[in-house]
Formats: sequence, C-alpha cells, structure tokens
Amino acid sequence: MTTTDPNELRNAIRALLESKKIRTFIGWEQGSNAFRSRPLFLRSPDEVGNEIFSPACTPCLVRMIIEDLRYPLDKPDDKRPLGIALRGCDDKGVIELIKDRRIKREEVMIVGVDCPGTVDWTKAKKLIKDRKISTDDIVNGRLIWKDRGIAIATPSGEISLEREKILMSKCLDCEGHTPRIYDVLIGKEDTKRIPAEPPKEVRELEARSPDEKYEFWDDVFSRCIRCYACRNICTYCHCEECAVDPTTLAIAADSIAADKANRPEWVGRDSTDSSNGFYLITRAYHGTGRCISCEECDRACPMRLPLRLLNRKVRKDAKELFDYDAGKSVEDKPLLSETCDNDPGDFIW
Amino acid sequence: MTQTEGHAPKVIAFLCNWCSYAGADLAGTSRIQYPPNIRIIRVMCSARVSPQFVLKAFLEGADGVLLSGCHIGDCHYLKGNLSARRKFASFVNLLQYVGIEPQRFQMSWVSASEGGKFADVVTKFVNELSGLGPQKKLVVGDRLDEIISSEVPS
Amino acid sequence: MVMKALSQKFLPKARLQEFKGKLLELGELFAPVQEGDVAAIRRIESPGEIVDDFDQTQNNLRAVIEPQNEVILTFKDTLKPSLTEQLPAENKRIVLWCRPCDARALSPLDDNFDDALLPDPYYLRRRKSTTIIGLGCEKPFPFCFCGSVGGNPFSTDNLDVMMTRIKDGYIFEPLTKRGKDLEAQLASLFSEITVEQKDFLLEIQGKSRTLLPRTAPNPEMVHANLGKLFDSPLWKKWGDKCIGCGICTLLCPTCWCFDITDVETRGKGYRIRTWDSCQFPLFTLHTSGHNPRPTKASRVRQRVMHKYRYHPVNYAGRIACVGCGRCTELCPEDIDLIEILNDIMKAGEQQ
Amino acid sequence: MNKNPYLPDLATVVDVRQETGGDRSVRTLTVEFDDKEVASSFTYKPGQLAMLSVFGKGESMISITSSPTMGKALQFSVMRMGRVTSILHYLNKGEKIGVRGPYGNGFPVGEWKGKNLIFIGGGIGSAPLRSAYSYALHNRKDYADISIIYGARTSSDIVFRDELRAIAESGGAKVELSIDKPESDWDGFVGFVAMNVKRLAPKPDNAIVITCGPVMLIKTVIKELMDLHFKPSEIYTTLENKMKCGVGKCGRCNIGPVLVCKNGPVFTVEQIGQLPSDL
Repeated sequence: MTTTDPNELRNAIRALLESKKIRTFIGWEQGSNAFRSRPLFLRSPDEVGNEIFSPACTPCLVRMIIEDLRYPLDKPDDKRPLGIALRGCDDKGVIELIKDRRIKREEVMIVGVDCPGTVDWTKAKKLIKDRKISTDDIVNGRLIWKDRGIAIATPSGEISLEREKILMSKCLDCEGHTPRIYDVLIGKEDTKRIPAEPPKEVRELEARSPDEKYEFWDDVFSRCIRCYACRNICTYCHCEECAVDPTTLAIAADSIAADKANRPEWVGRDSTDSSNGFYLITRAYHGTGRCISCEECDRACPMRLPLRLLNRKVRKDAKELFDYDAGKSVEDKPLLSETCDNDPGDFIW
Repeated sequence: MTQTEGHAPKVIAFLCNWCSYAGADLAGTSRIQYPPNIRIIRVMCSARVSPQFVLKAFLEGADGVLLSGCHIGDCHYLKGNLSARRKFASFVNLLQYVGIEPQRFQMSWVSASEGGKFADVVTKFVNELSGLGPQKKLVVGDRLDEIISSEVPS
Repeated sequence: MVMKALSQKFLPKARLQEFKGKLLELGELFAPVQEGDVAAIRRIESPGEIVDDFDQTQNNLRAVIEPQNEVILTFKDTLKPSLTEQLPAENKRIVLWCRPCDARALSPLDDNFDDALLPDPYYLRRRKSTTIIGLGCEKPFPFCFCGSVGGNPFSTDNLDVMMTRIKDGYIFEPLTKRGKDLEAQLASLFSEITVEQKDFLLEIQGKSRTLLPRTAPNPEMVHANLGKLFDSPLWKKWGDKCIGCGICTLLCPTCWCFDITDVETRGKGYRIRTWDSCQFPLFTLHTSGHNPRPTKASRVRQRVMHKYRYHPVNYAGRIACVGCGRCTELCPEDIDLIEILNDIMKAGEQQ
Repeated sequence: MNKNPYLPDLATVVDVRQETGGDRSVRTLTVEFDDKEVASSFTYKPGQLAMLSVFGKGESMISITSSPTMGKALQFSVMRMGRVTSILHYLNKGEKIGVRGPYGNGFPVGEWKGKNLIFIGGGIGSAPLRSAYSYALHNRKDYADISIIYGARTSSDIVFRDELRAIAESGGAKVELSIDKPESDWDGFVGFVAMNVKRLAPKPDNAIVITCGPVMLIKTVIKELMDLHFKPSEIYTTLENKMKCGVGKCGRCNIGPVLVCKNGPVFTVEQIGQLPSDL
C-alpha cells in the first residue's frame, strides 16, 4: 500500500500550476495497457486529471529533466523550475545531476511520492501468460497497490499478482519508498533506509575465470544492437557529447573544418561484439560513482540484456574501493573529481 | 590457449612526459636490454590517459597496455597521478569483470632516474603477456574478417 | 485473406527434431532462439537451439535479409588503394517460424531495394536465396494490431510455407514452388492431414482474428489526414516524451535505413553498411552544422510520416507498417503508435 | 546481376587548382578514371552528382563541376568542410579517390533551348552552376541571352574568378560579380547577391533562372525574383542533404516523400513549394 493519496497528489500539482511557480509538471499517465505508463507533461491547472500514480509508473522521470536541457520542454526564456514527481529511488538521479552541476536544486520543484514498487513489463508478460489473464483485463484494467502486493482492478473484481513475480528487481531490493530530497511530500516519509546489497549474480560472476566471464559477456555484447537506449534513458549519461558519436561539440555553425575533420572516432558503427563491448564497458565505467542503480538501462534494453550486472558492479566497486555511494547527498563531491592519498594502489607496479 | 610459443605480444605503452618517458629514455641511453614489443605513446601526464584509450588499444589489436607515470608525490601537475590511480582502480576491476585477463593491463610508477625499473617492468609485463598468447577478445578487425568469411559460397 | 494452400501436410510432434535437423542440412538455417526472457531469430548451428514455444521475437526477418553489419568492400592503402568487393554468398537460406507480420514487412523493403534502375545486390542476394517458413499466430501478442493494417495472424504474404501449431504437431502448407520443393525434400516426415485437423485449422485461423488485442484507425484515413498535419502540435506532444533511442526503428520490420562508414584497423580498411535510425540526431546532421530535423518532434514526425504518408505516396498506397507492435512494446517511454494515430485522426477532423 | 551500385571506381587526380583561401577554402580537382571502359560509360548531365570516396574516411556527395562538353576528365570543386573534404582538399596529383555515380536528375538543359538563362549564385553554389553555364556556352547558339550573377563574401572568395572574367571578356555571357563588404580595389557591386539581383532587375520574359548557394541566399534571391514576377516553375535550384547511399535507399535525404539524391537535387521553386518545410 502507498500512503500517497491520489487526490492529495492531484491537488498539490494543481496548486503548483495555479501558483505559476513551475513551468511544467512532469508526472505519469496511463500507457498502452494496464501495466504501462509514460511521461506526462502538465502545463496548466485544467490539464490536471490524466496523471496517475500506480504500480504501472515504472519509468524514471529524471531523464525528462535531462531531455529538457537539450530539447527545452518550454520556451527557453521561461526560467521557472520544473515540477516533477519523484520516488525513493529517482531522487538519487536528481542529486547526481546537482553534483555534476547540470542543474541547480532550485530548478526543480520536487513532489515526493511514496512508492512501494513498480512493475517490470517483461515479467508482467510472463505472468499474463502463466495466469491466462484476459486481453480485456490487460488493456482496460488498472494496477493498484494492495496490502503488500499488487492487483489489477477490473470491472469484475481484482486479480492479485505475486509481488516477487512482477516487480522490477530494483524494487525487490528497495532502499526506501520516499525521496530524501523534496519540496512537498505526499504521503508518509519512509525513514527506514536499507542500503541494497550487490546482487548475488555479480559476486558469482566475479568468481569465474577470465574466459568464463568473457564467454558470458561476449554473449551479451554480441546481442547488443547499439540503439543507445541504455545511454538515452540513463540519468548519468547527460553529456553534451558522447564518445560513441562525437560531433555535437565539433559540428556547430561556427566550427572550423579542421576540428570537424579531426574529431575522434572511438568506435565504428558496426555492432560486432568487440565494438559493442567497447561501448558498453565505456558506458559502465562512466557510471563509476555516478550510477544510482535505477536499472532503467536494463528495462530500456530492447534485447533485454542484463546491463544491471555491469552497473551494479561499478556501484559495488565505488563502495568497496572508495566507500562512496552515488546519490547519497548533494554535499558529496563527484567521486572521480577528487583524489586521496590513501586510495588503493596495490595494482600498480 | 595453445600456441603461445613464439608469440610476440604487441604492447601499447602510455608514458608520462616527465618521469616514465624519461625513464624509458634513460633505459635506452644506458643500453639496458628490454623486449622491443612496446610502442610508446608519450602523454603529458598519466591522468591524460582515459580508460577509453585502453579499450581502443585492445579494439585495434593490442595484446597488452601499459600505463606509467610519476611516483606518488612527484607529479609535475601535483595530483595527476593520484587522479590516474583513482580512475584506474575501478577500471581495472571492470576490465577483469568482463573477462579481460588481469595481466593485459598494467600500471606502474617509474621515475626519470629509474631506467632499470622501466626495463624490469616491460620485461615482466611482456613475459606475462607471452604466456597468455594473443588478445582476441576485443579485436574489431577479427570480427569484420569473420563477417566476410561467413559469406563463403557453399 | 488466407491464400489457398497448394497442399496441406501434418508434421507429428515426434518428428519435429528430425524436421529441424533436415532443414539444417538443406542450408543456412535461421530460427528463434530463447535468450533469457526473450526470443530472437539467430543463425542455428544445432537443432537443439531452436525454441518451440516463443513469443514475438525481438528482432525480425530484416536481421537475416538485411543484417545489421555488412561489409561492402575492403581496401588496402588510403591514397593509392586496391579495392576488393564483398558480396553476400548466394547460399540457400531457410528461415524457420517467421511470424506472418514480419514476412509481410518484406513488401515495403522490396519496394525500396528492388527497384528496376539500381537494384541493391546485398539485399537481393539474400532475399532471393531465402526460403521463408512462417508460423501462424493462434494467439496474438499483447501489442499486435495486424488486423488494422491489412494483415491477419495467418497472412501468407511473402511466405513460402505456412506452419500452424495444432495438437500433437504442426500443419505444413507449402505456398510457393520453393515451398513445394521443400515439402518434397522432407516428404518422409509428413503424413496426410485428417478432416478433423483441417476443421481445427480453420477454426483457430478464424478465432485468432478475434483475439487481436488492439485496433488502430483506418490507415487510409490516417494517410489522408497526415497530408495536412505536418505542422501539427501533436508532434511536439509525443516528441517531448521521446528519448531518441531508435528502438522503434531499429527493430521495426519495415524499417531499412542504413549508414555507410569506413573502418580502418591494423592496416586494412573496411567499408561497412550498418543499420541507422531516423530517430538519431546525427542521421541528418549536415557537416555545416545545419540539421533539417533538429528536434525530437521532427524525428517522431518523420517516422510516422514515412510509414503512413511518404511510403504510400511513392509506392501505390502501401502502408509501411504491419502492426507487429514492437515500436510500442519496446519503447522505454511507452510512446504508443496507435495513440499517435488516434491523435492524427482527431487533429485531422478538427482541421 | 547489375553492377554493384555501392562499389566506387578508382580515379586518379590529374590536376588540382586552388580557387579560394581561408578555413573553408575551395579547390577544384580534376580526376580521370583508371579504367578506360568506366571512363567512357560515365555519361552525365549538368547538375548531376557523384559520390567521392576517400578510403578510410568515407564518402561525400559532390556536384560535378565540369560539363559533359569538356571531355572525359571530371572536375569537382570541393569546399573544405569535414572529414572527407579535408582529405580531398590535400590530395596531390597522382593520388586516387573512388568515384561512383552520376546521381540525381540534373538540369533539364534540353528544355531550356531558345530561352534567356540567368545564373544566380554565391559561395560554393557556383559548383553546379558552372556545369550548366559551361554546357550552355558550349552550345551557345541553342540559347538566347546568358547572364551570370555571382557574389562572394570577399573578392578572394570568388570561385572560378579567372574563368568568369574570361567569359565576360569573350562576350559569351554577361557576368555581374559582387562582394558582401567594400574592398579598396573593388569596383563592382558591394552587397548581398539578392540586392544585386534587385538592382539589375532581370526581366522574366522567356527566361529561366538557375540559382544555387547558401540557404539564406536562395531564399532571399527567390523573394526578389518573385517581386520581379518570375514564375516559380521557371526558377531552378539545387538542394542538398546529408547522403550516404546516393541511390535512394539509405533513407536520410528525404524532404517529404521526395529523395534529394534520386528525385533531385534539381527542383523548381514550384516543386519545392509543394514539399513540407523539412529543409
């Protein structure tokens, strides 16, 4: 069960829009079926009403703040903050954006919500098949939190679904239902903070021999189609220019020919396992001290590659090597911008 | 891994301008013998080297990558080598995690006066690589050749 | 419309492994393989890899006929080069269990690659040497809407053979001469079908259409409305939600856009052809810095316009969408093609 | 099966001419195919394009600057812009590039017989224009008055400067040059090309206009021409877009349903008016 009352949430959003303190409110709307939702942009009080807050609210909305940096949602001269609904896991993304100095705290108006976990469509699909849930219920039903679990509410009653079989894996390891930073909190603050353990799978992989590890990852790399969905949905991939398509800075109206001709080509456009490996390893590495394990990459991947295993690894290393948690506090300095005399160095001759 | 006999590993060595490059130079002028397998790329500081450089070297067919800079405390830019150490501490773990043998990437601190140490580092590194055989895990040219050879008329 | 089959045979379940093994002997075999939670069409090395009970595959026929990586030519030396042309071998290829929508998608691809003036040898060599064995969808998937775009779960378009899963085995129906040849080569595995089986087949074919979960607006109406909606605000509405990843196009069975780039490594050069997507900002970026499609809205518009407006304008009204639903299902932000089409209808009526 | 359309033919650079200086300097390359058969089968129309390869860097679609009336060698005027054109720029005699084509529709020079031709261009836009006016001057008796109105940022940015001067002197065409900002030894018109068009006020009777240059130039020139009562169907221009395949297949150069590489690059203003504003 969530302590966030939908009416209270609606009133809070409407009040924000009425006060004209924010330019746009980013929330969720019901998606293509009961299990899915998509970002919703509300710009005036009379648009309020389509927003939802349910177990279908899986997408992390922080990405929309990053999208707004490059493709402004509103007129560029509108300097009012963006309103956004954040859960206990998403706020770490905002904290990292502030730490990386992409946004200032006052540029976002955070409406905290109490999220007991959202559904993973890939898992839901399996459950639909196993439980023989009817097409009508899939299309027209609506998900609700029920006691400790989840149910589909339909005109003919509720179908309860096993929590373990349908929630995102990050939700099964939830570190806290409500955000650490917020301007308004709708619901009861979750004071328990349970730091997630790195998944067993990471430890199991670490224990394998180099060739066994490579066999596992080569299979993953070879299936990547280089759509860059993992990068484009990521809360730490907010660079103006990416190593895999470095043009944004070189190709501008006033850039000189030599800069354009000499821009680096780190990796070809082929999707062979080698080039994909270059891309995925580089991306994972850039998450050192910045990845918040939101597992959006894992969810976005159309080939359903286990990308969380890469990101959980760098998160685990940041913790073990430097006792560093991404997304813990806006007061922390970015991990790789600092150094310390006592950093580990036993791998150096 | 058979056929390691007679394999001459190709090594890319990123050496910092102020210490390790001078150390390599000293090894040369002092006529200290070390394996000729390294291709040196001089960089201004070990911190200039990004983990992408290492991956790119593997992608282009390097068997091993060496990164060498000034000893801690001796950095020409005060904190460059500290920064490199921090960057690569986690990168080394990640490389091993995806199945690249730990011997394929090595960091060292070699000062301008340590010609002997430079030769030792290179010798030890190349010996370990020779034992491993060629790096075939991340070579893009091999993969493109495989695409071509998969189109053999039956 | 279900085309009349040339003949119908029954493949008992007990002979399925043998069937797969024989196909593997007859040529390069591509079939669905289970990879974690999802299935994908891959080159098969041994019959055991093929999965029998699979959902919609993540990739589709395009991965076989216009693969993501293709080497066009190799060269040595840059300024005094010697070139070697690389073409796909014209080996016999067999695709087992392609869904009917994915096979229908070859028609727009044919429109693009098989033109009389400059036929594309890479596409055509593979296209012409591939025998396609379809698998009817007795139970469509949650995002399917083939019925709204001229298809159906048992469409036989572009298939050489249609197979249908029934109790204890499969019905095997050759539809072309190639299919008939295949039947002859595999004759020992089949038995004649019974009247009950025939009736059962008709029943599941009829029932499957009623099971399609989603319906989209009439494509001709969408086409007509799009003619006046180039500047509609609906594109920004959907563009704002988009993250520009390109999944909707890279895994679309009717998308064909590609890039040509050079890779130089170890003293050898490769000119490669790789999939590309109109959802990437670099797709149309000029070297001058000018980009004719600079916003996400303009790129979302290009995708929908191409499928429902530009392709039909150029190719006798053929919509470049087969209703497989991948673009919607795989979209991380759930950008729903059908919702966009509904918006187009609404905006069209208002104008 | 037909020839592989993606396979370039090797051609050797036989001459290099520096046209303008600066960061975006222009050079004209003269190339000859290595294979005699290829050379004789490569027939083209003014305004068509060819895909040039620098092996290891990629391909770039470039207008053929020469006219088919000029013999078998092909000429390309290349502005240094990015990866491929920077290498094209530094080629020496004897070095090789790949060439495939010709692509696109070209100018309908046959339909223009008996008409007054007015060529209006700026910057590197003179590359396709030169192909067309050279063709017209070679077949001089087929056409009535020919005039060339061309402008550049400075006098040293004028592409084909000597050639244009020679044309003016020979009397084959009237040549009106302009530069954007005053220079001490410049006695011609100073101002943008569109302003020069307004000043010269060409007459629309029995005339065809061919205009090419930066987008802003094309837009402003077309506006002036409209004021002078030229018909949109009698104004031709060439469009450009990023291209990869050159043969209408890779899907990126479209403007609405039209592919610039296959259906273009030459369009009348009337045709452009019917396309969505996806430029």
